[in-house]
Amino acid sequence: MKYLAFAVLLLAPQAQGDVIAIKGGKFLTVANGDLEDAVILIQNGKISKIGKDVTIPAGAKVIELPKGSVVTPGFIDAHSYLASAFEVEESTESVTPDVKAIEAFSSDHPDVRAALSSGVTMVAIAPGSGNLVGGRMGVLRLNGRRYDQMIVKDAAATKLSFSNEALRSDREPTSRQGAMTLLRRLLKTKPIDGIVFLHAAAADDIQRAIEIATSFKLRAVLVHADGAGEAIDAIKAARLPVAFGPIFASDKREKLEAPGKLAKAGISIAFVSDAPATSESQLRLAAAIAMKHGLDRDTALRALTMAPAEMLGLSDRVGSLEAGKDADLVIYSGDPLSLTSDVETVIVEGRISFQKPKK
Amino acid sequence: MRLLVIACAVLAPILPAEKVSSPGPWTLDAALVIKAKRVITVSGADITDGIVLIVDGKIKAVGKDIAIPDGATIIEAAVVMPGLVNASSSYGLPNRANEEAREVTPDARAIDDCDGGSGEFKRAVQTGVTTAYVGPGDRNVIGGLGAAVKTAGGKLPSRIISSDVALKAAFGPSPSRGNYSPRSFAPTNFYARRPTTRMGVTWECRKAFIEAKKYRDDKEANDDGKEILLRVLDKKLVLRVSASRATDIEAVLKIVEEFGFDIMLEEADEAYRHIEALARRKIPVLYRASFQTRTIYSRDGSEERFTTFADLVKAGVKTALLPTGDAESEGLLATATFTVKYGAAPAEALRAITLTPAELLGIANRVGSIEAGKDADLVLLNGDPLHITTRVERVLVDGKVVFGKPLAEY
Amino acid sequence: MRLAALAVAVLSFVSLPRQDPPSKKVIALKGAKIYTVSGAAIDAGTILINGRQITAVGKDIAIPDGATVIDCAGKVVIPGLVDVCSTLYVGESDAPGAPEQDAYDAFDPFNETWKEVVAAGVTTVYVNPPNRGVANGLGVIVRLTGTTDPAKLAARRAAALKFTLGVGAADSSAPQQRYQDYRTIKSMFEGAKLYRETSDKYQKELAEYEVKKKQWDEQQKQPKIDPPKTDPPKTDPPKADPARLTEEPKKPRKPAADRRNEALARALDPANPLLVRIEAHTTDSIEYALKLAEEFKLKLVIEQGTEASRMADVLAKAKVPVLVGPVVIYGLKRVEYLGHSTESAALLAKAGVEVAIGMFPTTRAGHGGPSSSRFLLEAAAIAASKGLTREQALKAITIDAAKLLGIQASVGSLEAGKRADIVILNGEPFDAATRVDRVIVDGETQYERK
Amino acid sequence: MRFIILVLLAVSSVVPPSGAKDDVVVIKAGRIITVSGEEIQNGVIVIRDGKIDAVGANIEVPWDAKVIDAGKRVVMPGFIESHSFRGVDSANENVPSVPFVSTFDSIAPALPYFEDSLRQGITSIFVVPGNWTMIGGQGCVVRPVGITAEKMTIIKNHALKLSLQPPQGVSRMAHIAAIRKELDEMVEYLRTLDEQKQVKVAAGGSSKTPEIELKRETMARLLQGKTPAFVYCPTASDVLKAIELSKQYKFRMKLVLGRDTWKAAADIAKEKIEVILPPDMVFWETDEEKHEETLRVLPSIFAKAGVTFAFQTDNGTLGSSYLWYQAATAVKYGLPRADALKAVTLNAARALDLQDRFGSIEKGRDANLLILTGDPLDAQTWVDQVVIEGKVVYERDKDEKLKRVLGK
Repeated sequence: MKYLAFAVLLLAPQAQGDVIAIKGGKFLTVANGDLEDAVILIQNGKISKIGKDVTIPAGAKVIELPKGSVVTPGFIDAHSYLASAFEVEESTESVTPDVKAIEAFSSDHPDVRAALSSGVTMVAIAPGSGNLVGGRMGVLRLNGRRYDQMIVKDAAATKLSFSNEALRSDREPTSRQGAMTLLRRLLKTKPIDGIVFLHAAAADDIQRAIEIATSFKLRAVLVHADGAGEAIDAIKAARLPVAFGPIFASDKREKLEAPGKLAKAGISIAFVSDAPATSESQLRLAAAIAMKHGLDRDTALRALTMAPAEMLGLSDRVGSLEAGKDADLVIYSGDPLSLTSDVETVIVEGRISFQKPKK
Repeated sequence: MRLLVIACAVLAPILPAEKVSSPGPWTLDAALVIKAKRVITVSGADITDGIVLIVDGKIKAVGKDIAIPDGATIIEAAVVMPGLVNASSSYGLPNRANEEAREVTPDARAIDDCDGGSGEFKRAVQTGVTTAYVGPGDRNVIGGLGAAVKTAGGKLPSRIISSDVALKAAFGPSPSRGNYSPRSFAPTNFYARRPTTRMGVTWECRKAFIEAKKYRDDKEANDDGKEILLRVLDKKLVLRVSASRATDIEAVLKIVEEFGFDIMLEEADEAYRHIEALARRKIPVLYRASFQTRTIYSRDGSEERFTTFADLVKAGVKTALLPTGDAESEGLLATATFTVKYGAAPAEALRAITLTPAELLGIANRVGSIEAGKDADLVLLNGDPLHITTRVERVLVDGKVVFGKPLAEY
Repeated sequence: MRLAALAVAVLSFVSLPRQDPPSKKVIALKGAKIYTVSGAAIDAGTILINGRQITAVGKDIAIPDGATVIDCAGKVVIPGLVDVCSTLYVGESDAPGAPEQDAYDAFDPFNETWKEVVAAGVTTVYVNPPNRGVANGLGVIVRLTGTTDPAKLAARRAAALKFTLGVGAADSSAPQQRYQDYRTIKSMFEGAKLYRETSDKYQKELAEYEVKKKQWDEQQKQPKIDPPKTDPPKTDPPKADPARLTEEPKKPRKPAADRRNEALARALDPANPLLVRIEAHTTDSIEYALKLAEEFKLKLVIEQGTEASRMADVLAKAKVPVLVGPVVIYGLKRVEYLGHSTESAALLAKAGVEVAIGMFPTTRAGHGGPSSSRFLLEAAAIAASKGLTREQALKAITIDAAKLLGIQASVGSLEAGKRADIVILNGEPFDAATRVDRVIVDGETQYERK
Repeated sequence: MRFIILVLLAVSSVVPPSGAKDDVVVIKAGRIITVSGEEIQNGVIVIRDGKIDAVGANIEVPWDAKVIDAGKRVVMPGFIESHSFRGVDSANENVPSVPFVSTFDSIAPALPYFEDSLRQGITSIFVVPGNWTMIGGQGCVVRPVGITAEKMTIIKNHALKLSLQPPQGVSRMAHIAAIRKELDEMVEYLRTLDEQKQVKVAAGGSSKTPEIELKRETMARLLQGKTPAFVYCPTASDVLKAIELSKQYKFRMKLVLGRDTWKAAADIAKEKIEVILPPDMVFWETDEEKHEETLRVLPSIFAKAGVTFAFQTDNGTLGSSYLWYQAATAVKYGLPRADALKAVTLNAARALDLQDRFGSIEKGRDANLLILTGDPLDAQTWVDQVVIEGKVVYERDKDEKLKRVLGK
């Protein structure tokens, strides 16, 4: 019963400055460990205070969580085509640097609601890997509001592709040697500033991506990196973070063991869904499968929260439960990395965007 | 019993030798000694009961009675010879290894298309090939630059011996095969590339070099491609041309006449028809035999003579042998064995798969023979390399055993 | 008679001698928390294995000396997992199917993928014939013992007869096609009914013939009892002895054996009906399946049943079990999976429908091959997160799965007399950090974590 | 135009068989490899009426014998190609089951394949239907000499070719089900035939089995054990399936193996079945997991398992188009020299159940002999002369095509 009351309260339009307090359960802050029986205060869409000895101000609306609940920062997907599949490749020519992928996003697509209800609060929409230079990636917050109010960054990074999907027989480049020559010529004349996402799956594609990243000093992130297991030392030397995935249940054991090896080598990894290839709700399954193959628990949790935030240059605003950060958080019925627990409530920008219907 | 785990030490750092006398852990600086009943140096005479001393991946000394430092690991074999050199391979390359956007792509580098971890390298090592030239295919008139790489020992970038070894050009039917003349429709799709005849191919090649000359006079914008063509015109880079029929070889000789640059002939099935011209102009040949007795006339009408290699060598043409195919029975050793069967001298055939290709790739200072100072790339066999019944027991690259498989594991 | 031969193959599995001859190999697992699944969980219990059988499970069991003892203190032991639909050893193909096709003929016993699957704790799987079309044929139950002898690998041949209702070859399955599929299956069974009648008729005639033949042979031996009369009889001809045969009985012609109808006829056998598994996704396909079961009194199980939870009550009343899966699907949903939800198992169980969970690693659901079966535990966990208790989820991939395959007498739970299929975990089955330490199949360790 | 020149050249290099049938020929040679027994140094072979009459070190040479003195050279039995579909222009029917056809009807004597085989020292070839027909039909054992197919033929219809290779778009199950259907129908046909016979016998008729329909005659001989089946198995699981079928339908068989069948070597050894290895019997196998390339050597694997095998050739690659090369490669990877030579002579004959006619130099065998310049496994060795049934049918110094190719 208590829950029902609480839900009505929050949905009512909030006056600016109202304080909400969440008590009980366990907080996985990611930034500084787990907190038991502590309190989070939310004001103006931000986390104002979090800690054990936080006093709840009078007039604050208090939320008492049932026993066993766990609160985590909202999950972030650093590379996805959520609700924009098949629209993200301008295939007339291979180099389209100014195309913006988020313009292909349709906010009323049913997948958006499903993603939010599975605890994913922020998604980076990327151009396809069918172009050598795909264009600009954008970051959206799944707050259930209008499209323009969802945009966090409309040009967060540039997407390059080193896979043979970018090679076509009816336009330049038709081969990898043509692609590399064209790319070197491009980067010599027009260097790319800001973050660059390099799509590279096979081990030798990774090798080539690293060569371009180091010779042109790009602030690069490797995407997919299925064959990373074989190129660990090269990735470590170039100190590139890896946006790993998507992970399918039928993948080879070598690929499933790659996250564990990358983590042991001190390389920062994030899990990406490449939706709709795998759905946003399967990010947790990817983390669970990676843990089954040698990935430690903390890195797995970080790979769904802080690591993608850092890759998108948003680690100051999201990715952990810390005072001053945006109030994007998810309440689970149990340990989020154990697949038997489920999402109970999702709070985005201090407002409840999803509440699991009680039967 | 579950599948016996095959302990094939393809990339094992060191495999304990059969008769290892000092079992000490083998560290990089300790010496490695190869003792063989017959040492085929290729650069000099064979040595019976010879010793090869290897330190830090280089051959320190080779001879009859070399002092063996203590703590050295000793490996014994019946025969040791230099690592084989495949002067024209497509290891790690996709089957369309050309940038087909344009007919002339001088600044394309095949090494960018090459997958260093590909199985083709691992197979080549097991047949004794330690160095290979990886170059563009023959779909473009001028395909681009090829590189000489080692076939084992770490990731591809660290295995490159020299990157811009030669500029590849292709005469004959392959650059024009599949192109459609734009007469019947506007050139909407890609395949309306210009050369649709052998004449067209020759013209494309001449046009490229003429435009390079014009570019030399007024260089407003930097053009990497034309810079490379200029290096060929100035004889600083060799042009490697693949041509098999007699008419194609003639077209190549005419181009050499006109521009006077250094060229090297590849494939050259009907080279026996122009032996005198090739000898006079000192044009080296990378000869690819096929030894098929069945059809005298091959599909494109060229006719093969099995004695071509022997005749070229007799006439003083510097000739290297290429493998006839990529099956296990078509490697360099099998090809050399058949070449001897059809008239070549054994020593010439062995040189044509080791030192000669190394010289033609311009890396003879590093590989190709067993001489002090060269890289320790060696092949250890259990008998005369020119016998089909002889097996490659071990292969060393830069002094490390990269392949070793005892008989019991086959 | 071919039919009999097939039947014998079936019985050979079930009527296994309860007690294998006591070989010297006795293994004892000591000190583990045991989820017997058939009964309550036992803390710090012991399991005794002799040869291929579990001989004892309980709190404080005396361990015979000479037994090899495996210390499982702090470990959790669960029964070997059972996947009610995998594609191990047969893979997938788009070739057209037929009722007489047998998954046993598609085996590649040298395929090594089973190693990854057994390493995840799956010890028994059911495999459908890999083909496409309405009638698919006879499935096989496989024990992951690692043998390469196909006869031993196939623990039970002709374990079920599979049909697919309402799944179009192209990505569309219009209502007419679902009706068309129903008509096709219906006509197949009608043909089989006729086949059974003729073969029953033949059996009856054969029996009669035997009797008459014996009588005829006796008659031949007796002397003629009424010599021919001299004068033509004026009275009507002598009254023939009704029992006496006038001419030799003819042996009835044996109907030509037809493998197709035999497979179908076994599903109509009232005494020991062959299990019929119908893959149906939409609610109307499921209704057609129920209609078929009702018309021909089939022993029916629904496969996948994507939208089965919308008619859970009808299924419960009809007592038709559902094999739920694939719980995990990838990529853009094909038309038959549009109604897919991970809540299906929970909703069906709540309505009282007998449920088991299978991996169904079909490419139509985005799976790349049979290796997906190694994540059966994860699939059950996801189903649990939507309303099943952890116990229900574990049962759905052990004893309940074995029951719906008809092999609950031998596998699916940790009880004395059952096959020694045991998985040793280093934590609670559904916890995130839990890893499989050892998997024992038929009393032999098939996987051990280094 | 070119084709005609080819034919002329092919024919002219073959020496027409000379002399009457019953003359006596003696071959003296420095080294005689008998294959079935010990090698003989400076031995003599006496040939009478095309058959080997005697072989040994000190045999008295009959006075009226025509002597061929091979001097220091080597004499051995002719090579035998135990499975080839290159003797016919197209080896596959598009109807799956055609047991009644035979390759005898499409042997093309003028094909360069026969001339090259002779040059290489092959004295008998078993020409079979292809691997893409379910029940391909009967094969034909030929000698690579002769103007017409009749003259070339040694045994007209021999064995029946089955293939477990499912055609395009047909699953393995459907393919096996189709084979079972054919065999079931044949068993049913024979059963009814048998019943009719019993009825006739019961009624006092003759006990001769009734006439078998021509179409079904070959299959009947198969199921009655009168002729073996040559079963092509692309994969190891096919081998197990072939063994199962041969036991169920009780027919004798020889296995023509694909590359992947090495995994079933133990099963083949247990059943003591003779096998014919694929032309690419030494091939690379990629291990996706460990990223390693392993050289799989079938002769070593099958020799260790105790299976008797024969080699096959193809014209795709350089080395494996020569039987001597296949034998040399097997020796390279550990097979003893004697066993390697058996695989191209005696074992090949045994695969054809003709080991009492071909494959070794022993009394009573056909006189099919090679005179070589050196050891058969040495690449530098040439085939100087080929003797078939006592007659010299090939001489290297009269081989125009070889001279042309060697630029002489």
